[in-house]
Amino acid sequence: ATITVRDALNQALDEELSRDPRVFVMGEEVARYNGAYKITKGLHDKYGDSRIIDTPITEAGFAGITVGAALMGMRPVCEFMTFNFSMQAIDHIVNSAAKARYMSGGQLGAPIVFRGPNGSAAGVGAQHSQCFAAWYGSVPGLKVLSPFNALDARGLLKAAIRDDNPVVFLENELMYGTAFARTPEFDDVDFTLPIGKANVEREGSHVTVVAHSRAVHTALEAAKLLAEKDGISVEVINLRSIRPLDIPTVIASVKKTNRLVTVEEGWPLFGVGAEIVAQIMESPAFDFLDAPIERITGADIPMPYAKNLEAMAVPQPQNVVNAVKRTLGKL
Amino acid sequence: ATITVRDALNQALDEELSRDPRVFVMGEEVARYNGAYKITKGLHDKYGDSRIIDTPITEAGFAGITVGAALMGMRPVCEFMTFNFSMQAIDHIVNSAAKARYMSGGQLGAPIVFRGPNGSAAGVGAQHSQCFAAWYGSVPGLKVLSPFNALDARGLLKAAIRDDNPVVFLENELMYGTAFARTPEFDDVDFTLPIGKANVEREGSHVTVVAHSRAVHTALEAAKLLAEKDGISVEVINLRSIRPLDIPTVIASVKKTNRLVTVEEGWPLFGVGAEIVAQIMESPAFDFLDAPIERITGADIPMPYAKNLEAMAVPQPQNVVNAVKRTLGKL
Amino acid sequence: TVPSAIAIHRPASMPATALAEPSTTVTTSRDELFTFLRTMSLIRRVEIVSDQQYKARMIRGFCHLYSGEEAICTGMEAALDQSRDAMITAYRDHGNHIVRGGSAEEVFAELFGRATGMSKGKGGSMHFYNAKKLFFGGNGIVGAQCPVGAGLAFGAQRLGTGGVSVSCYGDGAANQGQIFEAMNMAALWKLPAIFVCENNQYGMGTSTRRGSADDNYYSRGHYIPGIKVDGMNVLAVKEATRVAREYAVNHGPIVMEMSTYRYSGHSMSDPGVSYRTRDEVQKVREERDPIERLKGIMLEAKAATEADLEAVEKEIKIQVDEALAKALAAPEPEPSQLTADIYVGKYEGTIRMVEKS
Amino acid sequence: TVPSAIAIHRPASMPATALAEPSTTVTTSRDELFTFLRTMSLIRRVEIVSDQQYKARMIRGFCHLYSGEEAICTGMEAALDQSRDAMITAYRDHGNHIVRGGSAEEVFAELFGRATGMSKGKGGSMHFYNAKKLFFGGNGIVGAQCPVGAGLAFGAQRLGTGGVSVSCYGDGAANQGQIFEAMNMAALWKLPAIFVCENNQYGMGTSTRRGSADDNYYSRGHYIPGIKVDGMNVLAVKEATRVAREYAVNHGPIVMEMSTYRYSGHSMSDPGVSYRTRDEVQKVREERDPIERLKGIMLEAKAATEADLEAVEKEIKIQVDEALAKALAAPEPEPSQLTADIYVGKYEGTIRMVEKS
Ligand SMILES: Cc1ncc(C[n+]2csc(CCOP(=O)(O)OP(=O)(O)O)c2C)c(N)n1
Ligand SMILES: Cc1ncc(C[n+]2csc(CCOP(=O)(O)OP(=O)(O)O)c2C)c(N)n1
Ligand SMILES: [Mg+2]
Ligand SMILES: [Mg+2]
Repeated sequence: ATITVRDALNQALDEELSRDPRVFVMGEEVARYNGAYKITKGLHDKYGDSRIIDTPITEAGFAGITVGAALMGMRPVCEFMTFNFSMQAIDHIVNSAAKARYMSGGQLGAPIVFRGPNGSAAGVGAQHSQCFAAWYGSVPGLKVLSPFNALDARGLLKAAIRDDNPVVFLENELMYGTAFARTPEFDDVDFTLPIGKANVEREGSHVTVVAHSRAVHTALEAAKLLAEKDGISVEVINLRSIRPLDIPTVIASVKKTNRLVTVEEGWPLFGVGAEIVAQIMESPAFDFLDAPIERITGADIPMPYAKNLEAMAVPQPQNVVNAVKRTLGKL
Repeated sequence: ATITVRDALNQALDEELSRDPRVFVMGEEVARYNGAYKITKGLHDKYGDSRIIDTPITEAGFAGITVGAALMGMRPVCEFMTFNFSMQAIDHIVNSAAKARYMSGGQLGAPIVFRGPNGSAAGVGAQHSQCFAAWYGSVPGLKVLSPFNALDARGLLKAAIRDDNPVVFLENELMYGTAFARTPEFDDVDFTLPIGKANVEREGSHVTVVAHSRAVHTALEAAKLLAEKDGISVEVINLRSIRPLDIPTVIASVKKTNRLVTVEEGWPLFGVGAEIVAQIMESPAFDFLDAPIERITGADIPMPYAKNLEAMAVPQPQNVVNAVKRTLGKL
Repeated sequence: TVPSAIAIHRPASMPATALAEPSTTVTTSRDELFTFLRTMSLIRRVEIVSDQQYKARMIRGFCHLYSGEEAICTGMEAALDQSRDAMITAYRDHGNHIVRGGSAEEVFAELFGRATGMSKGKGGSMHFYNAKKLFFGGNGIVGAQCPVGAGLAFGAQRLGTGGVSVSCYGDGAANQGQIFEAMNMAALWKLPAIFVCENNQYGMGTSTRRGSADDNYYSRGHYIPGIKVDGMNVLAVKEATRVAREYAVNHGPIVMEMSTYRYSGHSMSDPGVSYRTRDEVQKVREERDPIERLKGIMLEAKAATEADLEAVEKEIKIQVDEALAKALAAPEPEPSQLTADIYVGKYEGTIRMVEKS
Repeated sequence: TVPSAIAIHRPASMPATALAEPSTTVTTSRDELFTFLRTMSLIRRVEIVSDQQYKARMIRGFCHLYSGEEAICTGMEAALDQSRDAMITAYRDHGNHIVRGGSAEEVFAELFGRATGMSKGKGGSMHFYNAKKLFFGGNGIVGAQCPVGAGLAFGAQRLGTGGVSVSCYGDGAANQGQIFEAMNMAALWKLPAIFVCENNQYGMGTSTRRGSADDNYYSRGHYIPGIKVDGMNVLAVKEATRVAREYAVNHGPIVMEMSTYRYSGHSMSDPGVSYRTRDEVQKVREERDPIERLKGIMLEAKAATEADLEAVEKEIKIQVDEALAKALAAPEPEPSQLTADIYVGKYEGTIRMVEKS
């Protein structure tokens, strides 16, 4: 049996809504329209106006409202139609939600899940293709999750909703329709994945590739190519969590493979890969490195619309293949 | 002769206003009040309402207005009372200004300087102490400058205003009142500093310390202590520019010293130091490193108010001293 | 004779004489009427073909069609001065581009991501611009174009061009706080800014009533005046714009609410039938269609015969087919375009690719 | 007898009966009057001492004093139900904290950055909260408290507490777009939200006229009703709040504009005399001071003698001095506090310090 990321998210929301009456979903077109990307499909029919709430196009306003509701004891899920629009509300995420507990000496809590598609999609141009993993990942007080497959989507969203802290939950539109295997544990109504734990998606011995979100797919494709064509065994780590960042898992893998490649779709500078490189250099794994760490990232440009350019702006499996080979001195 | 950073900024604005009639300054309290931090002191008296413009407290609105004005051929200087409030306007900086040229195939240009104090100040708490260097530094289409002393302030602000691209100009409140030597070249009305070039503030041979903004001061203090007490010779690099990042200068220094410490006041994760580490690892300097690069950063917490806690949250010279010694195996 | 403004909002503090009543009669010419017809038909045809091409998978991502709303940009443009009046809109921008002198070929080529597109294929459907003609896009962020538009007016005012800016936004966008911020500053500084709310009744799937506590958009910038206009009548739009422009130049900001309708879904991914009935769409098509309305006026005034109108239609069809063929034949952008036009002049760093090395 | 509302704004669409006229007579008691006097005097005294302590360099960073505005939070609180009505304000929050049961000692200790401060010394002047009493700050970002305040009302509505939220914001903040966004949603969803514009005539150095195209703040959320209140008369504030609360619970959002004045500069770094005259300040002090006004009422109503009033003053002075002494003696936060209360429950990572190792 398989399930798409979309359905996994939908199911997770459904279950958490029915588990906890304080949970509600707020955002643009989440109710009657069933969500711009249909993540909330059927939920309005099931839970009605008081739990699934359409808002006007006012991100700052409704994000602020979810903060207030959370302070009063609710458990909001705040959907941004895409995370690009979260820039209009970023002050509330950072200053109203993330910092509240600290500034109040522990009095205030804002358990909100800010979720929606993040990063590049297909053919939507520069304003609709930005990845916010590193920005939000830098903010203390937040937890930042970046699921890759249906299992992640389900397990992490449920964990996020149950977490008492504000969580930024970065989905990827291009993965919504992808189906993944559904394991038996998957359907447990209390199935959650631990926040802050990376997952080894594929074991390998020659090189470690660490990625998040859709870039995990790119990494897995590359691993397949490398195994088939070159007999190179790649270990692929799916970060799952951007904050906290599970460096111990990366370290363990690097100690084994002695080589590391990071893959992300976001802009290169001050990105996820940079932080991983820096933390590895600070760790015992540094001495195990047999080659410099390679970063594969989105290109340092606003996203172009044209298909041929877009493809050059986003990591392709071949880029990962090249990087892996470089770390092995085979290119 | 000496001049404070504040006066240097004021003078630079004054000269550019009188050089180019398209230049104007817009922001909260910049005119009649002479600026919340008095950077625009006297300018309203001199240039009047049409060039120095007080706005209501509506960052999204007035930042957007400066973008429109720039598109029409003006050269706005958009002051944020502090960069913390730029979060309300960040969508315009990123989506309206930085990406405009690319999305329009080169048709549009938005030459704006977004400036104001950035990063931590003294006793202003979590919402007023955030450093935005890495966030803005990640955005293609922007240039991001981070002056340290009066020379930087003057030379870079004038360069920024003359640049045809949107520039984010990150000042530091705690440096405003500090006086620096005024060299003869300084007063030239066409004196500018090159964007994208770091400056070696102090030459040294044992360890390189690279920093930006007020952290350069911390680094210099540390260098003095190390020289005096331990006979350690530290080369201090003032980045000046966050985007582009002048890695060649850092590389050259590392090739000489074989050791590197980064210092910044912003949050650690996905920060300026992380990117420097990653780029050094990707560079020929990597092989010259005799010890892992050390990062000294702001602590990974919202800024606390209490003085004792605040001091622990921001790099102190002693932290840099410790890091330098660690790279030398002396701690 | 055209319908005058549907409603006018005059803030209490405003001198009664400042804002003229749009006239109920307008003088036009046969030429002008034909120009309107050609422009509106061109826009309609471009959108119909875009729809087909999207379905044929030639167009990627978002694509927002303007069918049903053609009278707005067409009528406004006729009362504006392209040499100094700036225009900005949201992502539903094909029509605005065309009235600012854009060609169907530029539109298609952009939609196909070709080098000859108006934005060299790098913008896509949401990002048309014509800087030389003071058309500034093309903004994918709902509401963001309004402060920018106020800034265009600010620029015009400071440069003393005598021009105004026209900022188009939707009924959904009308709730965005930054629009209020822009209106406040525009009012304080008497910027020559015309804010045009294209009220097509829905913001995606949200009807005006569900998104706006007050859906009288013409009076929502309540301390600045507003005119509610039949946005399906190109002559009414032109006349109202004339009045608004006059007001803006002399007194400052003004709102125009254009009552209109979008025939298509919100974007190509929205069938547009879950939140409204097919009947509702059909009814507007039958009773209010701006092109049919114009044709009726032309026939009634004996400015044209049925044959004339058919001839225009044919002519436009041919024009658009040719444009389509050219766009389809156009090359993709050169790979070097990937890093072109991020900065103007020198960029002092290197632009990193997916692989650094 | 108290002055009724200075002005009332009823949107055209609103049923005339929905919003009661605040009464021109109110019944109060000697006890209540003394409570008002004590609270207001306490706030005033805390601010005077804060001013001194700031100048003595015991307080760091920003410190915004509330002197002159005491009647607002004091009067409002008397018409609210602390057990279910939430309150939120901006950075000028010492007074609001005190009316919500906060002590002078908590205030001083926080201002001094001590462990016994209301936010354990980690918030500072701008960040007072009392979650148990539904006081939610204390927000340093101008305007941001208003959507959050609407959210508090949303929470109250969904939880069915029967409570309202009160969101205080300044005349400067009133131009922030997110306030309009919050009002729109509050109106759409009939949230029990009271938006309170504390119009003290200036946002930093900007007078209302220079910052707001329309400075009738009570009617700026124009489709929701508003009451303009003499914010220098604690009885008028209480009565208006009673009416507003009644309205909010039953019908939805309402605005109260409180006409008031701030005696101090904007913050301690602002002498507050460059954008207004000393005379202006002096005149308000003489003619409108809320504490003197209350004293006058008490004397006139023979609810108190001069001696009674003096006794209160003395009592407050002693109370504040004691609080000050205690706060001064309080310890700084433990270093371990540096990383406490960033997250609740488990944080799955490690919190990095300035030096990693
Ligand atoms: C800030 C922001 N939020 C959300 C969106 C997603 N979005 C795109 S168009 C749209 C509806 C806008 O409706 P309206 O303003 O009425 O314009 P129309 O599409 O009807 O022309 C939404 C919600 C966006 N692009 N930007
Ligand atoms: C978003 C934002 N912009 C700017 C500031 C700086 N600032 C702090 S208070 C203030 C003035 C606010 O005036 P008003 O709302 O009238 O409140 P008052 O201080 O008079 O109580 C400004 C501009 C801020 N804190 N937040
Ligand atoms: Mg619409
Ligand atoms: Mg004020």
